[in-house]
Order: sequence, then structure tokens, then C-alpha cells
Amino acid sequence: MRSVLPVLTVIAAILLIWYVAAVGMNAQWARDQAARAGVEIGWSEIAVDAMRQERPVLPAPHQVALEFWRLTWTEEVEGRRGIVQSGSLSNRSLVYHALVTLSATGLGFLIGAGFGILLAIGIVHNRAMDRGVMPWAIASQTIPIVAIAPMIIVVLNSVGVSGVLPKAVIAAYLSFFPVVVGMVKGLRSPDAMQTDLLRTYNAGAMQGLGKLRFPASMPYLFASLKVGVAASLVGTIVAELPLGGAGLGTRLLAGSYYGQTIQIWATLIAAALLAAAMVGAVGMVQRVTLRRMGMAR
Amino acid sequence: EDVTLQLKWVTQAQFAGYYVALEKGFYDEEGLNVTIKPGGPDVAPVQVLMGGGADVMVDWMPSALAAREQGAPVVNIAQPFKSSGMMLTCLKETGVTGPEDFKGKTLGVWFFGNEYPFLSWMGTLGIPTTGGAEGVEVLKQGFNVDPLLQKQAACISTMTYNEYWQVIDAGIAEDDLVTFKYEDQGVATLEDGLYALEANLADPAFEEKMVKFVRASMKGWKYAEENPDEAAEIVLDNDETGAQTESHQKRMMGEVAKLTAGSNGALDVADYERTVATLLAGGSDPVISQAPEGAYTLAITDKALE
Amino acid sequence: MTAGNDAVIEARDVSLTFQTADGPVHALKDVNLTINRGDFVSFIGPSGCGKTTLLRSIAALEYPTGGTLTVNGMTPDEARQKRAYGYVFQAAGLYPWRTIAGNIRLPLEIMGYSRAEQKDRVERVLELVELSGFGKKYPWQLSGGMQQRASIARALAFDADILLMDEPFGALDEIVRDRLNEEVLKLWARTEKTIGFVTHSIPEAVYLSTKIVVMSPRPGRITDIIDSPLPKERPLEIRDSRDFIEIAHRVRDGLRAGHGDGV
Amino acid sequence: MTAGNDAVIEARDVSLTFQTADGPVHALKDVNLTINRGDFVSFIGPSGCGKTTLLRSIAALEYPTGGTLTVNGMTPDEARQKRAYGYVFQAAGLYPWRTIAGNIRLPLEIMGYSRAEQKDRVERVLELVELSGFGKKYPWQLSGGMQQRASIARALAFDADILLMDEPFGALDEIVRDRLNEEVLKLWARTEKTIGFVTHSIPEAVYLSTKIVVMSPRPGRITDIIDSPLPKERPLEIRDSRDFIEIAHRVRDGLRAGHGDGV
Amino acid sequence: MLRGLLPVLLVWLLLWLAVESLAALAPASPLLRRVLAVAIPLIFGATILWLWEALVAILGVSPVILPPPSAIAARFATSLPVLWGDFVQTVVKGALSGYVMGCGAAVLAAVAVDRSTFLQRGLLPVGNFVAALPIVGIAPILVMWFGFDWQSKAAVVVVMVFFPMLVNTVEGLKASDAMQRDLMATYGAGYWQSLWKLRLPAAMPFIFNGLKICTTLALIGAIVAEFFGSPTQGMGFRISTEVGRLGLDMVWSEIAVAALAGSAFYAVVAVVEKGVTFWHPSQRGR
Ligand SMILES: Nc1ncnc2c1ncn2[C@@H]1O[C@H](COP(=O)(O)OP(=O)(O)OP(=O)(O)O)[C@@H](O)[C@H]1O
Ligand SMILES: Nc1ncnc2c1ncn2[C@@H]1O[C@H](COP(=O)(O)OP(=O)(O)OP(=O)(O)O)[C@@H](O)[C@H]1O
Ligand SMILES: Cc1ncc(C[n+]2csc(CCO)c2C)c(N)n1
Ligand SMILES: [Mg+2]
Ligand SMILES: [Mg+2]
Repeated sequence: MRSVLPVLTVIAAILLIWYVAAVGMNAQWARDQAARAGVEIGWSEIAVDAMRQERPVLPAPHQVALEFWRLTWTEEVEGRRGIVQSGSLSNRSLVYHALVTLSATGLGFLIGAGFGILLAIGIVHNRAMDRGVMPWAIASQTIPIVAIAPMIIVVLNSVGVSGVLPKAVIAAYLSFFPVVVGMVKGLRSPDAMQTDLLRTYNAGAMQGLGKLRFPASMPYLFASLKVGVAASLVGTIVAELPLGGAGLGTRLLAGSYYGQTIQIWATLIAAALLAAAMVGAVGMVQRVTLRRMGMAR
Repeated sequence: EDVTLQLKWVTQAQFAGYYVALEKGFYDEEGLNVTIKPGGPDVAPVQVLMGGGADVMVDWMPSALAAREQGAPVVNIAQPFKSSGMMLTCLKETGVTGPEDFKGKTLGVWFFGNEYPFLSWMGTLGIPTTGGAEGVEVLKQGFNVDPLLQKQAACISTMTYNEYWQVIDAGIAEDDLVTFKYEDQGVATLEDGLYALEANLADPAFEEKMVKFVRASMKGWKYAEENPDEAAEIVLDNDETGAQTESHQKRMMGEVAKLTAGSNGALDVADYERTVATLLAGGSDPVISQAPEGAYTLAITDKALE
Repeated sequence: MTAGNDAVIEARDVSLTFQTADGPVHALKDVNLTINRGDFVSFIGPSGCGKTTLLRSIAALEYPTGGTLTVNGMTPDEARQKRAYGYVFQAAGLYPWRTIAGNIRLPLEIMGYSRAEQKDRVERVLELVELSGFGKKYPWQLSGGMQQRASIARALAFDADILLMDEPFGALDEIVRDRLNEEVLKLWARTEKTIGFVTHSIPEAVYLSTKIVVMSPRPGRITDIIDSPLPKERPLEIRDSRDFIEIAHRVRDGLRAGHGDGV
Repeated sequence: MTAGNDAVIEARDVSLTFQTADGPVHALKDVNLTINRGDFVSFIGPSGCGKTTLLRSIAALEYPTGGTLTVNGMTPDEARQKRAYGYVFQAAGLYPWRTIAGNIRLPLEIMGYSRAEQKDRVERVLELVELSGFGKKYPWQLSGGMQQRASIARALAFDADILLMDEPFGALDEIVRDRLNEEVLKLWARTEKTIGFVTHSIPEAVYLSTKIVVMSPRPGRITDIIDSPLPKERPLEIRDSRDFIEIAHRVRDGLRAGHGDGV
Repeated sequence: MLRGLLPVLLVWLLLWLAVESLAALAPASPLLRRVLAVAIPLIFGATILWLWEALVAILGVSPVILPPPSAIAARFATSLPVLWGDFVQTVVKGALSGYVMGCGAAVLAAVAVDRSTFLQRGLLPVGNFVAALPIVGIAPILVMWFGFDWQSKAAVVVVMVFFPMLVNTVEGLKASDAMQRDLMATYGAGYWQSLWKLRLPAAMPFIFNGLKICTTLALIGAIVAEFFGSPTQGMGFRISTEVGRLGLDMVWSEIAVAALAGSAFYAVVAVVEKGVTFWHPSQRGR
């Protein structure tokens, strides 16, 4: 709650910069239009015009806010296809698309983080994996996923996998890597004395993992999970491009295809809200876990 | 009987005929259970076809023929689009009045298999596409018409039924634009046709299925031509993204109807020959290196139109 | 309950050299030592003379680069796998994410003691080191001396044959120290543990040990091994006995020599 | 060069309570203490009685929850910003990414000493704590006692008015300890430093101090403050003097009382 | 078909075992050790490539779906100039410049966030929010703002790497332990001094964590951004164009370049990390 004022201040600053930028970036179009119409216009007209263009280079915040409101509340509550009148979420509303994306992102993140942690454990415990797998895990991430996402989906589709799973697979593909890198570091972070202690007990590898390496890796784990969940969202959205179904990704693409800047920004806001919510959720888990472990500062 | 159709692009009135056939039950009448898969910027329909993800696809002939040369044996089984809707749209203020003014300008072009008509055209004009004062600077154009509005390019590729109207909607008057239709420049190539795999077509049962499919699809197209507004509504209902607007789709349907008007579904071999000739004439770097064999069949439409 | 006479730890010409960026460090050189079952051995010597390194080598935490070292006739590694060791490190080394009780429970969990047994033992050793009531605190909520006692408790909680303690009482005041000295002696008398013990206090070394190993640095080596004639039963007053003072003198001389001054 | 008589550190009813998950811990309660310029004050008391907490409060690392504490008439925080303190922590706390010399150089860099001066001082204090030649090693390449000496060197490298040392010699053997005791006394005599010193060794406390503060735990409080009558000049032999033994006795009694046993 | 698969699986198993036993070797000679360190991933990779080649042949996969490695290698060898041009355009101009700017900005932002509690409370939540914007959404916008050439790609990379770097650096700046901070306090060290001499060194393991993750993100970002508009050069441009043309061998050649460049990039960062954080337990080994 102490953060309300700071957050509001920062948001106010951003809005201010945003408005100024909007005027600056949309001015050219206003001037060009005036020139085509053969009239002279001054800055005040430009400023006014810049905030109500239909296809601005940078839409003004209130345009985005209005569009966001229209595509969520208005669409659901008043729209013909909205949940109030049809009983199901409207395919024109961002709520619906956000939920579709969220389910794939969540599933992908779980798969990716789980796989990432397992891989990290393998890498830390097994020399062959450390030497053999790590370079390829790195290489795997340099493959431009967008290039092969359609292929993956084609292949998965042809073996009968469809629905949320193909998207989740790609989301997992992007999110496992930050988790691997962070966890390898984290699992190796206990200092010599801490590991020596377990050696004197002749603790097994699993015990060393459960009682030392894993607890010691917590700060790294959570930093990685936050990055991983954001990466998972990127993966889902990328995967949605070739699928053409519902989801924020398709929605962004469609908006972009029809040059509807305001709609893109509204969708972006929805995606960012989704990401922030998920990062926030991870942060919450982090706080609870660290407090439980007595590591909260 | 199941049939999966892979579209070349997202759900829009460009594909109205198929959606109409689906919604109006024309496919049901033929005993077909049709699934329509929308495409997107990164979906190569041929790949989906080869991977077994679809039975039949909508594609442009240049890219289909190029794919055929690459070892993907696709065959044109029907050609609902008679004429080409592709054009180059320029801002008048950049001083472009004819193809001779292109030199030294920046032009926006779609890639991903859609660049062939443009390359052929430039080949015929003898303009190199590598930039410089004597050539044209080519930009890979994204999804929309921003490069023109932002004046990043002098001309961009547009379709009569889609992007052109986005430029207009953005507030640029028709008078401020100069357009070059590929049809008018004599370099038109065939657009949206239906293609299936050669190997599948060898199977009489599959062939029979395609006959039914083409027959129902054409029925859909003709219905759409006659009832453009209803067709646009049907498209809107099938658009899962919910991003299309009614006015734009209705107008698009009207424009698309002009392109499908001359076709009963059967491929006009003269059009085919013209397309092949254009593609072969691409100067130093033609799109296809030799005239293809067996790239089309009239058998399906012959039976369908009986 | 008499100390057996069979060798538990045998070092023959043990050497250990660390390679560092600016040249090798000879932490141990030609160390020869036999420790029998039930011995209480103190290691004393100037800072940096290799006491910790020797103790770590015995516990298979460090590997000699020369000579042979056997524990119960096995390599130290094998002995470790038989869970022969309890080790108290020079620094407390408690896990910050576990409470004090949790830290003490750690070896018990690993060695598969039952829940009830765990609880029992934790209670008992906490009392032993006078930390009852601090079980639920986290390490950073304890003073330095309390942390050190917790780490001693952790090593005493389970039954290791060989107890290795690296300056366990360094951060404790005389009074607790005396008391813990007595406790350790009692424990040693009661069980048949073999104890290796690093200390800087000459009286402590003499009071506790059956054998005192005096070391000297650069390179780390043993300069004197003193077998104590003191009886096993040792009241605190023994520290005023002639024998005691004599041994203390000998140790002090060894230590001085190790410091390289004739004083 | 005589010790002035102006108060440097004044504690009035200082209390400090830590809030922990299972209730408050009264680390300090009603502590009253005046330390004058040039005093050498030892703090002694059972483990957990609040010595570290008191030292930390003086250095503004901990904030009393009650009473007032002033340093040179300022708050400890202000004094800290004036760079009044040299502090030796109970654990060495060397930065692992710096060599030993680098660690000692750290405060000198921060306080803006010149390059040449830095080099000079590092050399000098390394010699003082007998670590010459180890300047290029990293902390983990040193033995426990060597690390502790490095951390002492770090605090001695610059000229702080007030030197606070928390059991600096805990991990050192008698001989080095004696030598360092002498060095610290020399330093103290030479400069006008005020020194606060935590130790567990009664002889050390008596030998070094002008004032001995005896503390007792739960809640942490001062039970006795002994002003030493010993002269400023103190040869090692002074430890056999009557005065010395008397004070030592008084300290030991206070300590016993703090341990809560009548013994 | 299954009968064809069985021996393939068997050989793969054998190779895996070979890698396993090679890794278990700990030769005394440092030279041999270094050779092994390089050989193991190579053998591992060769195994995968061979498996790929075999599977494509046995299952009769069409080259427009997945070409065999041999075909890719052939195409690679004949297209070196094109690949080089694309590499320069995308990796050097787009990814690297964006990486440097993005990571630099994130570290600065993290310090700012760390410096002021006000910013920490205000900027961090908003920062999380802004920085998690999906690339697909921002790429077209940034192309619109910064034009078609590499500048817009660099901008996309900046936005992509910013968040991971920020999170890791903020986490790292908290990583020094209490006693280390207390020491600085006793010196009355100023904020910048303790930042420079304590907090940043202590944060290095986390910072490098971020830098490593960002190497691959930068590459992905630069390539993906080209899908949304580009000059007729660049790895993303080539990939999207060639997929459309079914030149899958060229696509995989570009992917190979990306993988090589990315691995090299990562390796460089890892080597620097080893030098900088030599003191950290994870680098000191055991
Ligand atoms: N951060 C903290 N949180 C809670 N309790 C604390 C904290 N720090 C110290 N304590 C408690 O305060 C009391 C005094 O601790 P302090 O460290 O001052 O003792 P000390 O006299 O230095 O003991 P020692 O000689 O063992 O170092 C102890 O009971 C300890 O548990
Ligand atoms: N990991 C290491 N790398 C390099 N040198 C080391 C390492 N560990 C110890 N040494 C060196 O080995 C020598 C012996 O160290 P050791 O820790 O055994 O001394 P110690 O007798 O325990 O001293 P103290 O009483 O100070 O703890 C020292 O000179 C030290 O610098
Ligand atoms: C990346 C990208 N590639 C191709 C096209 C072109 N395209 C494919 S289908 C179709 C019909 C138009 O509505 C058009 C224009 C595009 N727009 N964006
Ligand atoms: Mg030691
Ligand atoms: Mg203390």
C-alpha cells in the first residue's frame, strides 16, 4: 500500500511523456493531411488532431483507455455477443482472448519451468549432461522459434495434437531456458563449507539436492521464474500467430494487419496486464516461500 | 467424408465462398465434413499440405509453381479467381506517374512466396531490385499499409479488395494516389486457386471427394457474389479473432466478387499459359526455370461442372 | 570402556600441496601420525600451520597429494561413506534457511532417524550446549557464540565413531568453555569415540587430550607428539598438577619453535 | 598524549529489543556507560549477553529501541558519516572477489588515500599481523586464523578515532595473540584512539583495558564496570602482579554471576 | 518402418553411452581434458545430426517439411556470401547493438530502482508491466517508429532484453550479505562507493545470469523483428522468405548460423563470467 503514491507518480509521468510523444509523432500526419487538403495549420490544431486520429502513429493514452474499455467491459456487458446477452464471452472482447492466452501460457510455463528445473538438476549432477547438453540447450534457444513454430504446429497437428497443447509446447520451449541457466547457477551456489558438511554426513545426491542445493537456489529460481513466465507469454503469442484461432497473439496480428493502432495498443495493454499479473503471482509465491524458509529480508 | 482446407491468409471475405458453402450447408449436401483452417503470415499452405495437415489449399499460382519446382508436387484443381487483384499503390506526391519513375524509389513488397509477381514485373521492365539510382530499393513490407502512410516507401503492394481501402480509410484521397494494377501492366498472374497433392489425386476416391468439394465451393462462391452482405456476415461470424469490422468485410466482398465474376471454377488454360510465361520471363532470375508439367488438371472441374 | 589400542587413523608421509595462482602452498608435508581407537587427540599450532587441512584430509574433504592416509583400514572416502565422521567446522556454517533445531535435525534426517528420535536428540543436544529455547530461531538471530554452540550440537546429535572438531570453543567464554570441556570429556568417556580436536588454548589441549600433536607452518608439519600421562578421570583441579604444567610447558615450547622465534 | 577526560561514547538507559517470529528478544536493557577519549574498554560476558549488539549500536549498525546513545556528542549515525569508526567483526567478512591486499585497501580507497599511501599502509599492517607475502591470495585460500588477522589489518589500516573490535583474537593461538595484544597496546599508546574490545579471555581483558565492562544475558545488561588501576605501560609480566590477579578475580566472579550459577 | 527404426535407436543408445563414459573420464593431463570438453558436445551433436539424417531417410520425410542435414550442409556451403550478409545485418547490427544498449539501460535502471525506494515502489511494478510487452505487439510498432533497417531491430532487442536484465540485476544488488554491508556502513562509505565496491561485485553472478539469458533473447528478438518488415537482407527476412518459397534447406542454414552465432555469443559471455566471478562458489567448483 505504501507503493500507491509512487506508482501513481510514475504512471502520471509516463502519461505526460506519452501525450507529448503522441503529439510529436502524430504531427507529421496532421501536417501532411492539411497539406493535401491545402490548408495551413498551427500547433494548437496539430495537438488537437494528434489526439483523435483514427490511425495514429502513437495513439494518445485516453484513446487506448477508451478502446480497452470498449473491448472489455462494453463488449461483454452491452455487446450482442457479450457474456451478459449470450452467456459466453465474446470473441471480440479482450477478456476472452486473454483467457485463451493465459491457459496456454500457464500450461507452457509449468511444463517449461518443470523441465528446466529437471534439466538443471541433471546438469548439476551428471557430467555428461553438463558437457553434452548445455551447449545444445543454448543452441536450441538461438533457433528463431517463430520460424519453426508453424512447422512444429504442422507436425503436432499431423500427429493429432491440437488445441492448447501446441501453443503450450512453444511457450515451454521459450521459458525453460532462463530457468535452466538460473537454476544451474543457483544449484551450484552453496559454498564449500555447506557442501562439505553434507559430505561428512555422506548424504546422497538426492539429499544434497533437497536439503542444500534446492533451498540455496531459491533467489536464483525466482529471478528465473519471473523471466520464464514472461518468456512463456512471448512463446504463446508467437505460437498463436500461425494458428489463427483465438488469443491475444492472433488479436495483435489482426489489429496489426488492419493497421488499427489503437486496437493494437489496447491489446498490448491486455497482454502486459496478463504478464504483470503472472510475474506478480510468481513474486507472491516468492515472498511466501522465502518467509516460510526464514529468508525474507 | 472429411476434408480440410488450408487458407492462404486469415479469415476474411477473400475466402467468403468457402465459408458460405460451409454455413449454407452446401458441403453437407455433398456429404462432406469440411474444416477450414485459417492461414497467417508464417503459414506456408504447401507445407501444411505436405505434412498431411490439410487435403486441399488455397494458394497463388506463382508460389504453387515455385513449390512444385522445389519438389512439392501440387496440382491446381480449380481456379475460382479469374483475375488478379494485385497492384502497386503509390503516393502521388512522390512523383511517380508511370513504371519509368520507379528507379531510385523505395517500393514495399510482400515476401513469403508473394514476391514472385513483383519480381517478374520488374524483370520484364528490366529494373534491378538491388537498389541504387538505376534500380529500386525493395522493402519487405509488413502486414499493413503503414510504410506508405509513414512515407517510408514511395509505393506499396496492395490488393484491390483490402489494403487499398485501408489507405483510403486512413484518410488519403483517391486523387492523391497512383495505382498500377498487374492486370493492366500485362503481368497478371493467377491468384487464389485450389491445389491438392498429385499423389492423392491418383486415388479415385480422393478425386471424387475433390469433385464434390469444388462443386460445393463454387456454389458457395456464386452465392457469395449474389449476396455480398450476407457473405460478409458469415465471414465475420467465422472470424475467431474478432478483429474484422463489418464495413471493411462488406466492401472487401464487393471487390472480391469482381475478381471471381469471370470464373465458373475451371482453370482457363490461356490464363495458365500467360502466368507461366510471365514467371519464366523474369530476366536473369526467373521464378521458375522451365515450364512445369502436370501442374494443373481439368478433370476435377470437368466432373464438378457436369 | 577402556580405550582400545587398534589404530583408527594412520597417516604415512602425508603431504598436501595447494596450487594457487602465485605458486604452490605446502599445507602439509610428510605428516606421520597414528591415532588409536578411543584416543582424544588435540592439534595445536600457529595459525596457518595446516591443522584444518589435516582434519579435512582425515574426513576426506581434502585429498593428500602424497603419502597414504587410512581410516579404520579404509580410505577416508570409504570411511565417510560408512558415516564414520562427525565434523565441527571452524566457522559455524549453519544453513540460513533452517532454524537452529532444523539445522541440528539435518544430519538426523539424512541418516534416517525416526521422527521421535530426531525430536528427542535435538532437545538433548540443545540442552547440552545451553541453547534450549532457541530451537525456533534462525541462525542470524543468534550471537556468534550461540551459532558456534549450535554447530557443536549438530555434530553431537548423531553417533559418529570419529568426532573431528575444528576450534569448536573459539568463540566461547571461559565458563561455558569449561563446562563444555567437561561435557565433551564425559561424552568421550561414555562412548568409545575417537576425537580429533583443534584448539589454540594450551590448557584446553592438555586438559582434554590423551595425545597432543604440535604443528608448525611453512611447510605444515608435525613437530612434536606428546602422549599425555594424565589419567582418564580429570577433575578441573588437575590443571594445577605438576604433570599438567609440565606438558603445558612442552607444548608452549613447541608452539614457540613453530613461530620461528627463540623466545 | 595523555588520555583526555572528555566522554566520547555516552549510553543512557539504552535498550534494544529484537522482534522475532516467536516473541521479542531483549538484547540490551538499561545500559548506562560512559567511555572517555583514549579509554581502552573491554566487554566481557557470557555468549549471547549483548556484547556484539552493544558494539554494533555504538557503530550505528543497530538502532537502540530505547534510551539515548551519543558518540562525540553526535548520534552514532552522524559519527559514522564522519568516519569515526574502525570495526573488526566477529567473523572475518572479507570480500571474496578481492585479494587480501585488496581487502585491506578497501577502506583506504573509500577514504581517498593516495595510491602510494595505500600501498604503504597495506604493507605495514600486513606485516603487523604477520601476513606479509599473503597479500595476493584470496580469502578462501587462507586459514581461519589468517582470515581473522586480515580483517584486523583491514581495520588498522586507516586512522579511525574509535576502534571497535568484536573478538578479534578468538581464532589465534596464545603466541600470536600475545604479540598482537602488545601491538594493539602500542598502537593505542601511540595514537589517541578510543578502543572498544570484546573478548572472552579474562587475562586479555585485564591486560589490555583501562575499563572492563562485565555483562550478563537475558536481558542483556551491564553488571559491573571495573576501572583498572594498572599503569598505561604494561609489560607482559604485569600479568603476575597482585592488582592484575585481583581484577581478574572480580571479572571472573561477575562472569559466573552472569551465567546464573553461584559457583 | 518400425524395423528400420530399431537399429537407429540402438546406435543412438550406444553413442549416448559412449558420451556418458567419456564424460566420466577425468584425465590428468589438462590438454586431454580440454580436448574432451570440446569433444563431448560435438559427439553429442553428431549423434543428433546422424539421428536426424537417418530418421528423415527412413520415414521418407519430404524435404519441404524437414530436409536432411546433408542437404542443409550442401546449401550452407554454396550460400556463404548470402549467409554472411544476413549475419552482419541481423546479428552484428541488430542484435549486438540492441544487446549492449538494452543490457546497459537495464543495469542503469536497476541501479536507479535500487537507489531510490520511491522508484523501487513506483517503477518496478510499472517496469514489470511495460517490459513484459510481447514482442509480436511491439515489433510492428517499433518498425513503424524506427524504420525498416536495423535500428528498429535493435530497438526490439532493447525491449526484449531489458526485463530479464532488470530482474536479475535488481535481485543481484540485494545479494550482498549483511556483514558485508555493515562493513561499508562502518566506513561511512557513500552510496556510490558501496555500490561500486560491494553491491556490484556481489551482484555479478546475477548480472551474468541475465547477460547469458539475454544473449539468446537478443538473437531471437532481432530475427523475429525482421518478420515485421525489413530490407531484403537479414536472417529473419531470409527465413520468412524461404519458408514461403519452400527453400527449407536455406531456412535451416540460417538456423544453423543463428545457432552457431548464439552459441559463440553465449560462450564469450560465459568466459567473461568465469573471469569476473571466479570467486563465486559456482565457479570455484566443489
Ligand atoms: N538480528 C537478530 N534478531 C533477533 N535476535 C538477535 C539478533 N541479533 C542478536 N540477537 C539476539 O540478541 C542477543 C544478544 O546477541 P549478541 O550477538 O549481542 O551476543 P554476544 O554477547 O555478542 O554473544 P557472543 O559472545 O556469543 O558473540 C542474543 O540472544 C541473540 O539471540
Ligand atoms: N583452498 C586453499 N587454497 C590455497 N591455499 C590454502 C587453501 N586452504 C588452505 N590453504 C593454505 O594452507 C595453509 C594451511 O591452512 P589451514 O587452514 O590448514 O591452517 P590452520 O592450521 O587451520 O590455521 P588456523 O589456525 O588459522 O585455522 C595456509 O597457509 C593456507 O593459506
Ligand atoms: C507477411 C505477408 N505476406 C504476404 C502478405 C500478402 N497476402 C497474402 S494473402 C493476401 C490477400 C490480401 O488480403 C495478401 C495480401 C501479407 N499481407 N503479409
Ligand atoms: Mg583452521
Ligand atoms: Mg558476539
